[in-house]
Amino acid sequence: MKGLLSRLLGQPWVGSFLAAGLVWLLAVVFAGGHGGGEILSSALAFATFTVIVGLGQMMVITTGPGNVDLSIPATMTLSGVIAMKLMDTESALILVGIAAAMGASFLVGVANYGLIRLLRIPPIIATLSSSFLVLSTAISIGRGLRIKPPAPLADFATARAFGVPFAAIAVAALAAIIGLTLKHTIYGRTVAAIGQNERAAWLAGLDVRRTRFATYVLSAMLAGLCGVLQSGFSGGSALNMGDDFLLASIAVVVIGGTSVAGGRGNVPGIWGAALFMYLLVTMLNIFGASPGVRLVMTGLIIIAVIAVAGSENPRRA
Amino acid sequence: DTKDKKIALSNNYAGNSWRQAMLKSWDKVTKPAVASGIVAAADAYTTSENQVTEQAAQIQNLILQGYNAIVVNAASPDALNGVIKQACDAGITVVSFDGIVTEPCAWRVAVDFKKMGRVEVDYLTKKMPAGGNLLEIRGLAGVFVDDAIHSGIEDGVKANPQYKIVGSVHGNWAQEVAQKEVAGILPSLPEIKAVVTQGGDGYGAAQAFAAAGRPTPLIVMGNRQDELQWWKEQKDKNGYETMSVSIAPGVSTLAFWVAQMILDGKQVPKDLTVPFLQIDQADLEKSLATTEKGGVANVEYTADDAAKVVAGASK
Amino acid sequence: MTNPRLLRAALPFLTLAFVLTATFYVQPRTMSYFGLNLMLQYAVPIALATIAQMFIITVNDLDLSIGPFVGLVGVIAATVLNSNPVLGASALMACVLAYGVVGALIHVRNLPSIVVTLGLSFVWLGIAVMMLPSPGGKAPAVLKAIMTVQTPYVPFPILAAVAIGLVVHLALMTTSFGVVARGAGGNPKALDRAGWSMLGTKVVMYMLAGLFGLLAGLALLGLTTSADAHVADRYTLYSIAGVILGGGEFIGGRINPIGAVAGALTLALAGAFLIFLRISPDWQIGAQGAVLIIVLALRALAGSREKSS
Amino acid sequence: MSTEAIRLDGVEKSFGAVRALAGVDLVVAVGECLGLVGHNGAGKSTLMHVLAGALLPDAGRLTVGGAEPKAQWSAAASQAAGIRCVFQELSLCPNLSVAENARITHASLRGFGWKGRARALICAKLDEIFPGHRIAPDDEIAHLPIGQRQMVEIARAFTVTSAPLRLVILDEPTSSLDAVAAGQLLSYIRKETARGTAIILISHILGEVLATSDRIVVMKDGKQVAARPAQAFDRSSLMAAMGSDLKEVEARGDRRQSPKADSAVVVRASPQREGGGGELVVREGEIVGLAGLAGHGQTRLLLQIFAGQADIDRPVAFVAGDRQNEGVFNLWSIAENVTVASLRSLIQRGFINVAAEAKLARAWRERIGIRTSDMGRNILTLSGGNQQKVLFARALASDARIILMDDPMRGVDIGTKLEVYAMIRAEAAAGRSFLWYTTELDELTHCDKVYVFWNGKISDSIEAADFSEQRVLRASFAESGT
Ligand SMILES: Nc1ncnc2c1ncn2[C@@H]1O[C@H](COP(=O)(O)OP(=O)(O)OP(=O)(O)O)[C@@H](O)[C@H]1O
Ligand SMILES: Nc1ncnc2c1ncn2[C@@H]1O[C@H](COP(=O)(O)OP(=O)(O)OP(=O)(O)O)[C@@H](O)[C@H]1O
Ligand SMILES: [Mg+2]
Ligand SMILES: [Mg+2]
Repeated sequence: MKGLLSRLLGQPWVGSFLAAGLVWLLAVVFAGGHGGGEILSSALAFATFTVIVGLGQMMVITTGPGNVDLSIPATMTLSGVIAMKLMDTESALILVGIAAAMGASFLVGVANYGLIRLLRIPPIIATLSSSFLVLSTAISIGRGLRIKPPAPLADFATARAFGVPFAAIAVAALAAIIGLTLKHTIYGRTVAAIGQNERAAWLAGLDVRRTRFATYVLSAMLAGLCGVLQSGFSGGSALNMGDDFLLASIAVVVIGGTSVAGGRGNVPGIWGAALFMYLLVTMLNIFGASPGVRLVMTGLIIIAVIAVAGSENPRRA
Repeated sequence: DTKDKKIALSNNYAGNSWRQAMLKSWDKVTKPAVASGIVAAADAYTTSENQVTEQAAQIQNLILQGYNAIVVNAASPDALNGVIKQACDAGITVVSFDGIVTEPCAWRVAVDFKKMGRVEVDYLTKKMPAGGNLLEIRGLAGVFVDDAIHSGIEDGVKANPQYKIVGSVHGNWAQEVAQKEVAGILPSLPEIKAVVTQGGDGYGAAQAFAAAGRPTPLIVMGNRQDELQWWKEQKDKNGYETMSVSIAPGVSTLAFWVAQMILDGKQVPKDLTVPFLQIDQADLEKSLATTEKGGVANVEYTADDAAKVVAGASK
Repeated sequence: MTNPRLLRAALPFLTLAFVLTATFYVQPRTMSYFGLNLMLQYAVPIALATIAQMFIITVNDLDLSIGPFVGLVGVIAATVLNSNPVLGASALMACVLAYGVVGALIHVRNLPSIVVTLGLSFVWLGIAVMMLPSPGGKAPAVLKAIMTVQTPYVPFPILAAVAIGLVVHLALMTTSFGVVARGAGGNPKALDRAGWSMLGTKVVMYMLAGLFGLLAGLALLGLTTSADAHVADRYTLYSIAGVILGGGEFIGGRINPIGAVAGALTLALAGAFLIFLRISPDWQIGAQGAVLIIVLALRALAGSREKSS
Repeated sequence: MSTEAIRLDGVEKSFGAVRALAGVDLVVAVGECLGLVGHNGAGKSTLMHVLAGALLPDAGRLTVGGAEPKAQWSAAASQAAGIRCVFQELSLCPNLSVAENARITHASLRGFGWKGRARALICAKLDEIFPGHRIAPDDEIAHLPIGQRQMVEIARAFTVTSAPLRLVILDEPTSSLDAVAAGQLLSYIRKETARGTAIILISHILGEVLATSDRIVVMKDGKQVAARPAQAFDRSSLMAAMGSDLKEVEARGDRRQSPKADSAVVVRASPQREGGGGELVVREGEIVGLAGLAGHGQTRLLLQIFAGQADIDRPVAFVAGDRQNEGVFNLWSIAENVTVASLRSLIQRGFINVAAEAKLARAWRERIGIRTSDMGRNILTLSGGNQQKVLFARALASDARIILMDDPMRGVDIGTKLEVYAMIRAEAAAGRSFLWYTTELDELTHCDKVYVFWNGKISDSIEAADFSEQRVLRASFAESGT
């Protein structure tokens, strides 16, 4: 029993959940002890989006140092814009819109990997550059207009049962599948192997190229999915709808216990960290501090949480 | 006579519907002006991020390109002063609008953002004189517009102590962010009578209230079409009343005409004020009808409008 | 046959020359003292920030806070430093020290630098917003004077860039301390076994980053003449891109200071080049991406040469 | 002045449940070359880490030159006491040049003109130990093949600036060296001990330990089990002391039946270098050796074949010798490291079958004798030789028909080597083909055919019947050509 507990506490994702719980508790206490359930419910609703892109970002980061997808916000925007424009508030066109949005996201992923592989551009810069092009495409397609989602899509994105958003349940299932994929499929093992040592992975007979390709495509498609869902959730797409997700997608992955140096991904931690990040902002909002103080506190708390819970792999002699 | 003069628009951000509408208005008004030979060129330049340094570099390049006037929506009121001065020194007319600059050599087509905040509270005093709890949605911390609107609201609340701001979040002028932040703080708040906003955040707030199952308070809107549409739906359903206020993206065209007048040798005072665009209950249907689906309520200006504004300010 | 390794080292400069030539071609007016001066002015603070980032990358970390830090320095310098030089100078020194403390924390607790510096970026921004809720303040006159000085024959930004590159090159690539610093990125365990203090090395590198961030903030303030908390948010990505364009690598202590400065200039010029191209506003943002891609594609060319030999 | 260079009394060290050192006493006299042998995981490297200050022992005493060290024992204290160590896993900074790496171990190389001094220092030592080494002081380590890296690290350990040299520890220094460089090192060791430096030589190549050391200490399971003058040992008594119950097979006499000359060709490749040079053919069931001096194109040809730039019947597996850079996955367990190349066969309904995976890993622990109680432990908890066994297991467990081996016996103890040789022969008999690059001439006797490389080309191909070490050496210097 004790062994189980200490093993549990040793898991890299526990810290993020503990931090989320603590922040939630403080928020509720400060709010006078009420609203805890509602806060949690909206935290789940909004964390869902961060988790979707976090899953893709985690896969990318796990393929090794220097791998990160900075095109997630732009891809979200493009996908949201395409979906809303094609659907044009018609329920009958929902599937068409989703298919087109996912198709576009797929192409973004292909383009990202193409830049990395064929032009040998470091991923950070490749995805940053492509994000500019993607955003321009979104601008020229959407012209900055905010078109409403069809009602069924909006209903699905915002529906809740007993305070638990449907979308959160669906994404929890998605996360479980990705977690399983990471641990128990050849693709997942290859991702982890590449992250530790790309050359060794190649020499072990793993398909390095196809795996990296699939990873960047996966990340882009998850971003695309998030773009569609978010548009459904908040009543349309906007050119800046992805802005918040650039740093957030990286932060939730790393706070969640995924190694920045690659080779070790962690799925549950993404949930913990996404909830933590949302609840942290909420807590500071409830405290009602001035914007400057709020920012400073946000930063210090993130640093404190990672300092207490988030040591990278323990040093070996 | 300005037929061989070239005017450039320096814009620092294109990532939201307001800026897109602004660029579109510019296009709509300057194209005919160029075609009919009023000016030789009126090119729009935009950078990707809301960044001073990128815009500064951009303006420097516009100087090098030999434009006669630069119409600028500045990323910062002060931080571009260095480069604005360089432009003036190179003999270039600089007209700033929306995001104005403080460098004395430049012209300012300003919106009184502080007053905009004040107007929101003034409206409340008429609508609900009894007062009540307010939720404030602010913009991006550290940006001039956010600070100005906020201080207007603050003044209003100070003058009318029956109102109390019980919560404040940063919506960064984006519906998604506003929705997220409001949803988070809402459970901790007592009953909210009204939400004071900065534009581009009202619809998100409305959705957050709906999702939380709370009664919809009076939410000040920011002239976005989806906001007006929502307002209309509520109005038809239960007679919901509110107001909507924001700066019209078409103000870029006013700045264009002002620049043209200055190049033409007209006397133009350095500080001009444009009214913000306010939509009241009565105007709602009309404004909604003239606003593009998914866009922003807008007015474009003609040369005559500009002359009137200038004449008004010169008095 | 050209030596592929030499080609690789020369790449940042070839890229810079390529972008410069393209710019001269589309806008001949830039080919003058005045033109170069204007076009490259804003590259000086970017170059300094890039160098700051490079110190961190040398020890296998990444600094996501350098942009907001540069903004904060500007705020402090435009407010406190102006009104109370002693207090202002000590506040700035404290910022540099804070960098060192963060470096120590990251090392001692073995933390991922990405998250710590991400948190730190909020701290810097928050302090800046507290000090200056709305842009304003005034740059000390000296800074303005330095940044707009008219040097004979060669524009000041070029001289400054060359000086920055050379000084850091000498310090990091030729001194015996530089060897230890780069070794700390190449094989920290080996450094440990040879009896060096990894903690000390990291703290020094972080403080150097802080120092160059400080210089970047002051240089930028000298140009903008007044402060804005958000003035340099973009510098974080620029500085990383600059280091990589300059031939540096994220892991393994492989860096190139002169290349990094060239990378920063390239980025600044690439932006200018685009503006001269007069693309439709829709695609202006995309064109920035396209230019970055083209510039980096040159690396691929050289890279394949290196491989095939 | 004491005649003891260093002395350890009752040193113990445990890693969790693993008792790596169970009370070791060790004395090295001034000017003595001490040979240290023992099976993989016996604790040799751990003991050396203690001496070098890289690990603190749980118990025990250490004296240097007859006196207790004044300060807390650490890497810096060990340096200051004149102790240098060439670790089994190399510790050079790959991004620095040869001369700059010399600076890393010499705090006194600083100030104006340090680089010139560093260059001169390391060059002189390289010239002294490895004449004809072809290493320039400004070469970046990352661009050197592993053999040359090892030469640099060895030379660096013998350089002297401020602190005099007391003891140099060489942990398997010849594992990546070819026969010539290894010979140069061994003769240098004798020269250096004559100057009064103590040396500890760890090696699994018993011949070189017997020939070079003054005294030999045998370790087993974290304890010293024998310590005698070198003359008192011979090959078989040394093996007996190590507890290897296997009889050394007289390889040449026991030559196996070569596969039929008309069996199918599975690899046909020629080195891709300007001018080309020869063609290599591997038939089904053949063991083909690649010989020659290190860095003359053998590894490159293996990589070329692996990358498919040759006629080859897949599937193919690769056993890396440079396990740090090309072999192990640091974050993974031993089991995961073993099974990574066999995942396809473990898939059930789309997912890896966990039980089958564990079973496969356990099976290979038994077959190849990986010394661990728990295959779920991290790979880095294994000793170097055991890590190498994992790489072997990885390749053999896969479904590869052709196995490429890049000097794969680096650091493997003699007992295991004999087992692995037998395993290779059995697999070859069952139809697998092996392409085996080795730096140990002895191992070539297991091959049906040997290709000798010189300067990127195949300079000779020798059938088993015509094999002789002289012919290999001659072709290694391209004295004979084909
Ligand atoms: N032909 C090859 N030779 C050596 N290593 C290779 C080869 N092909 C792939 N690899 C290894 O696989 C990893 C991933 O390869 P990547 O997709 O970058 O191909 P590459 O090395 O650029 O190959 P190529 O030059 O054939 O395009 C590399 O780190 C490398 O170690
Ligand atoms: N960091 C560590 N954590 C856990 N166990 C370790 C660690 N380092 C070594 N060991 C264990 O200690 C024992 C001794 O290992 P050591 O490396 O000293 O062996 P060795 O004699 O050098 O073997 P080899 O000849 O294979 O190099 C082994 O059982 C090994 O698994
Ligand atoms: Mg060992
Ligand atoms: Mg050898």
